[in-house]
Amino acid sequence: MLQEITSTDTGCLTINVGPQHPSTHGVLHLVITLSGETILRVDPHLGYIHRSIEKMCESLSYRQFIYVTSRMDYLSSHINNHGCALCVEQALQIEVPPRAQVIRVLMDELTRMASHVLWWGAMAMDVGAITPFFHAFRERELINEIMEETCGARLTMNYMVPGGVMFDLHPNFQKRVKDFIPFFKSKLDEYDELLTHNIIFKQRTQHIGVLSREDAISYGVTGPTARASGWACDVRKRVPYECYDRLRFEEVVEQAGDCYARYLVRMGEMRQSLSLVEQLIDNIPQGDFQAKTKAVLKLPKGEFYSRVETARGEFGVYIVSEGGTTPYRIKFRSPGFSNLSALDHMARGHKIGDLVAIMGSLDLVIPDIDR
Amino acid sequence: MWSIEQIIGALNQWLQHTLGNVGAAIAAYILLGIFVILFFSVLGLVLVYMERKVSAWMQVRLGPNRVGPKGLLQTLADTLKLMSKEGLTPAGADRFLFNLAPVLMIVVSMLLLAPVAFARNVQIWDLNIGVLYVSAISSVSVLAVLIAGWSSNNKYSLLGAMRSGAQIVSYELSAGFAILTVAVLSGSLQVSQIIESQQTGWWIFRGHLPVWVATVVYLIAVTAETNRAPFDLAEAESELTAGFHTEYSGMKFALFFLAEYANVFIASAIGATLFLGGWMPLHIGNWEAFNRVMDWIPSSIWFLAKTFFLIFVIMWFRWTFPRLRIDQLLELEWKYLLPIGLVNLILATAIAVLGWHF
Amino acid sequence: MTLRNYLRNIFQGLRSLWTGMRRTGYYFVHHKEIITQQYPDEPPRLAERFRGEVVMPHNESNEHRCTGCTACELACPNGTIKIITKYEVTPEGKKKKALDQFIYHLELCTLCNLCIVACPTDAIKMSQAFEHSVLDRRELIKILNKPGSRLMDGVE
Amino acid sequence: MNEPQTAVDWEAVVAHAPVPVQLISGTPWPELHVEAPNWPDLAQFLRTAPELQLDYLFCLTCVDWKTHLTMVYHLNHSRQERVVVVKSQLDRDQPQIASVAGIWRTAEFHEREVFEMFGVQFLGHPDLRLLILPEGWEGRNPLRKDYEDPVNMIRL
Repeated sequence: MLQEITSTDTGCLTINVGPQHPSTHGVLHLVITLSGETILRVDPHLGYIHRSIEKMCESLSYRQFIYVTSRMDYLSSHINNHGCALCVEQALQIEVPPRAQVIRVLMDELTRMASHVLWWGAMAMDVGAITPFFHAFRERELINEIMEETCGARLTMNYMVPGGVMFDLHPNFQKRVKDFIPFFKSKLDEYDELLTHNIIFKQRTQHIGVLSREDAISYGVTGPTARASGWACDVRKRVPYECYDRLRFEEVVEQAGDCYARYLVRMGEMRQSLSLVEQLIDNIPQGDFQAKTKAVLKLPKGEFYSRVETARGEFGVYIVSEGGTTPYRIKFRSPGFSNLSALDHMARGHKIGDLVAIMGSLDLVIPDIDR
Repeated sequence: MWSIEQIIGALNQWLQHTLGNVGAAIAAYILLGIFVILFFSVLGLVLVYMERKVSAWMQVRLGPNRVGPKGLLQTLADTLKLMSKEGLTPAGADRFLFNLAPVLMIVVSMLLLAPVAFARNVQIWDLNIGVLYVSAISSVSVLAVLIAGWSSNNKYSLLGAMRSGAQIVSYELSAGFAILTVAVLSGSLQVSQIIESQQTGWWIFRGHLPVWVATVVYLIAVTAETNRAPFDLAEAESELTAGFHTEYSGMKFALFFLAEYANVFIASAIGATLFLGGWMPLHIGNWEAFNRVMDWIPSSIWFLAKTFFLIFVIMWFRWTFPRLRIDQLLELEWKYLLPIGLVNLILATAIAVLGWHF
Repeated sequence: MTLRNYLRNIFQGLRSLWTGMRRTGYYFVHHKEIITQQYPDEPPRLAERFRGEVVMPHNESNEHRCTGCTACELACPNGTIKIITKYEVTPEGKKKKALDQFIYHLELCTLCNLCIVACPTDAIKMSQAFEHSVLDRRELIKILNKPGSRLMDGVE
Repeated sequence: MNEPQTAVDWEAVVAHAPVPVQLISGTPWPELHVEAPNWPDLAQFLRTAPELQLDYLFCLTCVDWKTHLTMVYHLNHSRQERVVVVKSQLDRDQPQIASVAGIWRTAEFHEREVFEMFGVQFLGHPDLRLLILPEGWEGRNPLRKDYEDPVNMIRL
């Protein structure tokens, strides 16, 4: 017999989007309440890949805990590691050699580009265009190969160590990056042809999921998502770390706050990252790639907080130290978690198709949310 | 030079000779049935392979290249895989309707094959309201989609089916107007006569602006009617996982899959018939030598070439564009395609009445 | 919405769609742009620093450089390495700690490279082998020092 | 972001605060210690006081000190760098504090996380349910120091 399809007295339909769903990019579980196709409420259920990294870190030494953070936001794992290394360096007052600083920034920006390129493909796939996804992977593969050559890994690099980086740059690095820059520039123009100016894409993203500046701040939304709402919140500009204060780059800010604005901000950031890499690639100072540090790191008693700008927003590392070799408590302020919290606010009143576009434009990475 | 027309004629004669009139008619129907089933199978294999290659090349990939030479047997392998898979029926599904839907879908596609003219004088049923018949029968497929979505007892399926209902019913109109444009110009609804009217030149060359517009409108409308991207809202992979056929597996899924490609083929075939002259070869004015060469190419090749060109265009749409949203889809229909189609029809009527076409 | 705007919208929309179609059409006919690597046929291009698994190089006379100091075991964040030491008697008659078994759990390893960095004698390194799939998990527990191998002379 | 950064006189802020607050300087960022019942008033003050307007709560967490819990709030201004850390001690057996989800909406999710990880009850929270942990987890708080994971592959 045909069972009655679940409906409440209000005529609302409750649907599980996820944990396995093509557009949640991982195991995110959203319980959405619909009236027809219109979304009344989005209720995220998290924790499907919660590994309690914060608890794990409490039993790892200050050299060891960095690698775990690659497993949070795996698309900007390098920047996560950077944040952790910065926090330890700040606590121990280690001076990072200039060469290491430049290498770190170069790697950060390459990571940001790789992350945004993948986001571009995934966003296109969310709104139904499949071809851009493959084109995006073509460019991402080149960045990954550059990473692999120097860091030895493609995704979870673990290249940062307190005091610098693990190895020196590979001799081929400069040449390969220089080859990559003009190639990527031409491909960015192709991206514009395929999506940016496409009328269907514009229709799907303009005026969708509008987040005002005040709401963005209140929800603690950071990164490109907040900059699309007109909030200049780039940590690289606010509290420059490493050598960002000596570099010229624009903070891409849009005012509309919709999905298309978020799209434009990320496209702009790819170009900015490219210009940062261009500025640095010929100006890598000679010298050490790592400061001299003790074999066993002991942080002084106290609390330390460092902030970096990942591809998704502000990533904070909060270490509470009791003076031992392991952190007493560690808290990762992951950008995805706060960004996700605004999803309900943004998606209400839109259609299911819009929810997918909004999630795509938020650039959610689920391990980053769950930690 | 033998043609399909002659082969069929010879076959018919031989049948009548051996079986008598009644027997020949029965045998002809049986052969026809076998032909349609075979044709569908081959069509599925060819079109799936084509789609995979087209998408692969557009996506800087190689596409299937492992099974058989150049991967030609890939779709055959896939079919075998689908056949050997278990056909699940979800708990709480309406078993009868659930099993009926894919069959209905494929039957509708098969019915649509009737008025398609494959070559000179090769047509299963040349009824005098051919294009109207296509227009009418093709809307029955929405019933299959609705049944599939409803009987699956799955909310995603239901949403997909509801979307599909709104979509197919609306786009039916625009496709109808586009078809009417040509019907007005050629003065007939019969497929063979429409083709005959393009003896001196295909409508896309002779009909100026109205036919160009009608061609574009027709292509958009049939893309929507066959549930293909960018109008694949009923399936909407990134939103509804697989929409109305989420719960189908094995051969039942294969039938939906096959029906989609069959519908694309038929829509393109009708499009080729209406705008590109069906099996009619390309003739240019008084270039006798050129026209002779064109005539030498068999009419079935002409028909298939035009049809596959249109299929390619529809695939090209799919692998380039993002998907529309349901309200935008309806907006496109009611705010753009329908008014344009109407104005276009009036224009075409004026041209037909005044005899301004070439 | 004036008729002019209406028509302009249509025209601009169609043009933007055509731009995209031209791009995919370009790739459709330019097969030299295809980037597929056919993996088992084409061997993958791996960087020399690629981290596949931890190995312990031995020289021709079956000697390794591991003194069994357990620096790697301590550096490992997730207990991948287990070192079992034994006491050997040197020719001078002294008892000396030496490596008995270097047990490496590939199934736990995250390939973070911290053990390699920690090793004072460069006894272990990363290999580029990446095809690790086996049918039984136990096969991933490896003993890195070869049977009968001993410490290279001159390594302290 | 180009407007000049203005320094905040935290001594004066503490003097003006509507509730008793203890200021601790010398740490990287100034810290305000407040009694849990006074927190909502202070939060409102920090958010609305014209010279502060700390509208950006960028980190909210809790630390288990075995004898008590400490709530830690990191606040900042959206344009100026005015970071202040607010801390409040909670009783470990009956941890209770007012929710600030009405002032900073990001607190809604962060408080839910702290609720399940540390068992802190947030009074006046709009929707205090489990967020990360599976349903029926009640009672055990994973990030407290006395929590032992029954499934632990690697013992260090």
